[in-house]
Amino acid sequence: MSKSVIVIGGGIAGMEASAYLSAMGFNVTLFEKDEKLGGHLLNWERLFPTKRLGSEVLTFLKKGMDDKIKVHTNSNITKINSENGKYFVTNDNNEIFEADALLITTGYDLFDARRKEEYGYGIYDNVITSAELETMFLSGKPIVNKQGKVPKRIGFVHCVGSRDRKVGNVYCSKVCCVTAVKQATEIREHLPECETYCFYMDLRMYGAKFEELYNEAQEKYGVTFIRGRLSEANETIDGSLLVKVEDTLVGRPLKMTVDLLVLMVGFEPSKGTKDIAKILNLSTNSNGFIEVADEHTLTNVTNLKGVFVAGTTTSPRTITNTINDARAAAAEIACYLNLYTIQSRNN
Amino acid sequence: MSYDPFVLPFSIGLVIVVILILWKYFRWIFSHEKAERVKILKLIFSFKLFSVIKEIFMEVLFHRRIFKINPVLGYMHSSFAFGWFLLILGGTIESKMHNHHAFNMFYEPIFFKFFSHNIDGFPFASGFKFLMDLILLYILSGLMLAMAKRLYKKMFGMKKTTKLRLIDKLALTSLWCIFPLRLLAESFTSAQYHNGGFLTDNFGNILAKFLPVDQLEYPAWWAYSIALGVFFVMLPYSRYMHIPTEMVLIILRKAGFKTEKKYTGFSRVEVQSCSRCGICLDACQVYATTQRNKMLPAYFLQSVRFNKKGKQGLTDCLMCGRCQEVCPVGIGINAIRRVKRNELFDEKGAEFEYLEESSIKSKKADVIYFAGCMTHLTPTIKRSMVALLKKAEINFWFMDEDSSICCGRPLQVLGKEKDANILADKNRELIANSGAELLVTSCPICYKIFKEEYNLNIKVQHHTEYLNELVNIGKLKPANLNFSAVYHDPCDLGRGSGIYNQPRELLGRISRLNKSENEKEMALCCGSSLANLPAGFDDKEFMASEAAEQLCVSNPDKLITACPLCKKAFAQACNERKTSNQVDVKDIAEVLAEAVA
Amino acid sequence: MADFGYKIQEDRQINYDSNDRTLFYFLKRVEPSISLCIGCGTCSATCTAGQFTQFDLHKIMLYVRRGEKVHIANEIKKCMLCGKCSLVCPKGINTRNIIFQTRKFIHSNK
Amino acid sequence: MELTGKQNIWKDYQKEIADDKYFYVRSCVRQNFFPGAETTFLRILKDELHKDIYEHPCHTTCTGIGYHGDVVPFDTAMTVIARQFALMTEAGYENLVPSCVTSFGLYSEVLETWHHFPEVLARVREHLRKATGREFNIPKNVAHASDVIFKFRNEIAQKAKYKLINTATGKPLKVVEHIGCHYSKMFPAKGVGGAEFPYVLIGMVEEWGGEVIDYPERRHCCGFGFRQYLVQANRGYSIGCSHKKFESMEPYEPDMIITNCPGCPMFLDKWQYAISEMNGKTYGKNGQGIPVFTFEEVAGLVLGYDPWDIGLQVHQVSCEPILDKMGIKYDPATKYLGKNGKYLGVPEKPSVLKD
Repeated sequence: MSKSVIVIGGGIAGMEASAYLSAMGFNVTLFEKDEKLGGHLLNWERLFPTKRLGSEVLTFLKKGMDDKIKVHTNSNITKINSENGKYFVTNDNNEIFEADALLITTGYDLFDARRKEEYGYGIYDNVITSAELETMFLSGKPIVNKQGKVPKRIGFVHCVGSRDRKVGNVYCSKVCCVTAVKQATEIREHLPECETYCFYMDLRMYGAKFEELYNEAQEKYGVTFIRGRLSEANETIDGSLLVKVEDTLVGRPLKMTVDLLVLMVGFEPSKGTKDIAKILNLSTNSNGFIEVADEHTLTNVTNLKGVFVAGTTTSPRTITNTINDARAAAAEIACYLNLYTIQSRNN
Repeated sequence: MSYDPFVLPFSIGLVIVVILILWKYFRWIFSHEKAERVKILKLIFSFKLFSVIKEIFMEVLFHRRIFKINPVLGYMHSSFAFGWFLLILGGTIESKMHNHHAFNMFYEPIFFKFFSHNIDGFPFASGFKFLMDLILLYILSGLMLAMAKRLYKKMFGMKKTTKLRLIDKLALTSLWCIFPLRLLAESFTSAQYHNGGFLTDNFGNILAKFLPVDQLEYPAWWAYSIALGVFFVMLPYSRYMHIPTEMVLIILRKAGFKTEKKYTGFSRVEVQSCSRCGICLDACQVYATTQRNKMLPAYFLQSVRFNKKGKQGLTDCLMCGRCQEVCPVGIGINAIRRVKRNELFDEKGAEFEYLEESSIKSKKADVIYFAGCMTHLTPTIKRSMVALLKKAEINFWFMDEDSSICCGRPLQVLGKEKDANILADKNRELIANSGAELLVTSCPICYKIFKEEYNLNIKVQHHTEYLNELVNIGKLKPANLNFSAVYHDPCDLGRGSGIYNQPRELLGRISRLNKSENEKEMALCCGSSLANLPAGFDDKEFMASEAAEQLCVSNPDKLITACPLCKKAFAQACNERKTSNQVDVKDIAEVLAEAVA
Repeated sequence: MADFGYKIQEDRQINYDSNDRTLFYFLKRVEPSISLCIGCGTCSATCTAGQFTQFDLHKIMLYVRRGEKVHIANEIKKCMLCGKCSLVCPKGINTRNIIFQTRKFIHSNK
Repeated sequence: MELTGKQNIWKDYQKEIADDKYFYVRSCVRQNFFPGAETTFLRILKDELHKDIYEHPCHTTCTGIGYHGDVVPFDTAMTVIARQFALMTEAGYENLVPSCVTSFGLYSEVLETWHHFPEVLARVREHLRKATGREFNIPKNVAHASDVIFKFRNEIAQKAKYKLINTATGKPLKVVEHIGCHYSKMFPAKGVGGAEFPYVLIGMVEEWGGEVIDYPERRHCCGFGFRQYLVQANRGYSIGCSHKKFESMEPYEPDMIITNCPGCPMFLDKWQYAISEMNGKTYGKNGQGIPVFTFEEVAGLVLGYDPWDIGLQVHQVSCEPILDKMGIKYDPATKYLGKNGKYLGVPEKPSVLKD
């Protein structure tokens, strides 16, 4: 009988790893807390830097999910026991599942922008998050502010919940910069009369074609980039927002009103990730994500034998990198279950 | 005296055109100082007059320069000019011989056949009949070509022809009508009175077979006269103004007139001498790259002529001088452009007070070396120069070693003469204080302004000249490195300053120098010229790639130039293309430094 | 009006809403590459005039973008138009044209 | 605006405020600026709320002005503060209530320092012992006077004779609340509602019937800033700050400003006069100013105290318009009579600002 793997978390990493593991002949059981598979990808209309539809990638992932994979949606894990190298996973229906290896793909949650009080999210009507803007795009409805008016000026605030000790997150979430650039250009496509401004600390355009997207945003779409972090946002009498920033390249403070303020919320380890870490006693790193055995060479291996990780469970990353990481994890697990000696290099 | 009312359109037209153009020339010439005007008289009463006449004959009538560019095009142009001239000349002689009278009405030679039905009674009468028809055929053949040119420009070696204004189109139409109408009129007459030659007589007889020639004759002569009259009236306002004006241009140019810092009467003569033949169109790299056309001389001179400011594409020109090189009329296009730039842009826009506090101090030396701003971005050039000067044991002062004051030419080429002068004054002071006898620069841009505008009382050389001299007198002894090379003439050094031989002589000693397609006078610009403003990064890169491509046809080891801007442009282009032409781009000073090392 | 020996101090803040950015819109039309500036400062580092006096092209371009007109007219005069900045700009911005057009704009809007 | 959002934040910043037995320390400057304010506070606590509140006759400045004015070193400040604590300990109290926001901030700063650096506390104890022979206990609870009023805002509302309502229209008065910078900007957790959306004054205003305005420059400093005002050369900056706030709140047409700091009401009040004299601009209706009050004064008005007893006659911007709006009865004839009935004299009329 072939060996079995339990994958916890049915987002991008979970789906792709399941597909690969199943294709390699393992018995795969996938748990997802929500009703549908796909995780955050379900909420994203278009993807950077290509602006292709997120649903296309989801379709691709779904095609990989063959019939042999046992999928349990609406299912939370409550207990995990380990005996003789086997893992026994209990879900909230009190069903117990047995596996030779576990893959944790519980991923990230978006930063709760309320914690950045001075930006007034949840208080001021027209402060929204990048995810909410994406929902607007996804809905296909016209882009309007809370008062129902078409915005004439939109500001994007980079690094909300990232690179900020005051909210406890010192790391870079890696995808927000390019998402802001993507969304700003999309706004210009939807509303050619609307001015768009990105308030950034550094622009981290590290991926393939990111810089090109940035150039296009500047030249073709006329997005204005202002280097400086928002100190505060205040509502004005007409419901627009007065933002204050130090224009650090000019070396002077600047204020302007925007009709809509979009907070580029960063990644935090998801509640699921934190729960599983507690249940399994997995080590977490200083950022709260699951710690990997080696940052360079064993990025899918945890401190527990037979427990593997993939995707944003270990650190923020793009969809592309998540898919790659999921495949790498599948290969890692295959090695482990087939008792390949490749890992002994690190022992 | 023969007279018929139909001669009136022609006669009135002729009188108007003569009065108008004489008035114009009078005004233009008298806008010059007396001292200058005297030069014209001096010319007329000197042997140089013969060369003037020869040039007028060769250029205005025969269009020698156009023949050189393309024989078919030359034939077309000369058939109109030379043919028409012969037609008038022949007609005059013919009519005078027929009348046995030295004086007759000026329209008689034009309408000779109408008035004189029996024209056999004088010597060579039949010969004249033949000759006059032959000349008409000559012109008509040119006309056919002109029509064909509008359709098949490639045949004439032209990629583009000029677009015409409305008045030019009308004038062109009337011009094109003149000779076919003459043919018809004479043929109709000859069909009845047999006073035509081989062409008109036979053509008339054929027409007579199916046309009522007796009724058509008179209207045809009217039409011929009207076509001439209309053409004459339009001539001063159309591009055909170039026909008489080019003669004036040749005279004035021979007399020593030149467009310098002001837009003078002579400049007007130059501008109106442009026939908009369109030969300049294909020479322009900016046009080829961007398809913008306002700055093309044919259009630029037109907009200057009609004073259309802001539509002249003034800043959109490299001032590379290639158009000037091919212009069959020899108009000083760059000078006119500069004058126009000055008119528009020479407000005092800069403030260089801060230079008063600059710490640059003159140093006593025999030779000043001025690298130039751009050379600081190609440090191997300046390093090579320093090494060579040291090797030749020259007592020199590196004037802009630490910080340089711009020579002022980048401002000047954009018409900012006043601003440029401030910088020039400062540099002139530094140069004078050093007591040197020679100023050597690595940058052709600086070279040109030092030499032509600074009025220095010391010698100015570009390093190509100076290094060649140092080698010639044995102060530098380069080895032959035996690589194959191609030399690119920088605009300001070649066309701008006429330095073609020194670099070639120098390179001949250290390499095998290949020829390239457009050399010397017709060398392509690298695209980086500071004279052009709107050309963006991509445009410049394209021009550099095109030029590099052409230079490297012979697949040389090295592409050598003598200008930091050209070097940078080509280095970038050759690197970017990543073609098989992985040519090494060097400045002449760099290869010489290698050769003496 | 009363003199208390001091005045209400002007705000140092750039007031983006009330600033006049016509110069920027003009430049964007005649030289669109101005949008590409990332403020890297290479232009200022190589600047010929910058060796003698404080002259910061990338800062001027920022002032233009923000509509801070006060200093632009004085600052832009310092440039010698030598064009070194165009050569070094990593984004291929036609800096020289920007300066030329800025001067032209200021001159014609005096 | 989502009020629930603010309430969520306020939930995160609940602070403990002692119930009774307060050791009250005065502000240096308020007794001159708005002499009725502290008196009114004591009157409310003693007469209305029947609390035990004690002020020691020997207590001094906390040195906050000197400290923020860069003339008193931190060690000196800590030692003086230690002496205040010693007086409190000697008097048998544990709950400190400073009248001044800067004092409150400095007490918080000192206590936080001692918490993180016990060796500093030991050193300060040593200094105090050597200088005065006194010993002290660290207070169990430190609450600013506005915290105390905030805590009992419901009780005050129950006893209220007037509400912050325009009696002519029946609509709530539009109130600008201004929090002293040292209240919670340094230690957000020490202020009711935190630093970004402080609740301490909003709670009072809403409880007493008014409506709070959130205008863009709400968080901005009034401009006092110690050095900024104390050095004449910097006063342009000081008034510039207030000016910015007035310009920002103007479109909302506020009826009044309520503050919890000694300097803020002083400057928001007096600068309105200075601005009107400098550039002719006023921010209230009909050339009047926007009346500025301390929270004690507002509490006193709500409780029906005589406006002249709580010292409103010393305000630059006339308080009468707001009294009229709230329907408060007052006797104009007694406005400039002092406590003993002695005539105080009428101040000179400003040239621009209307009564």
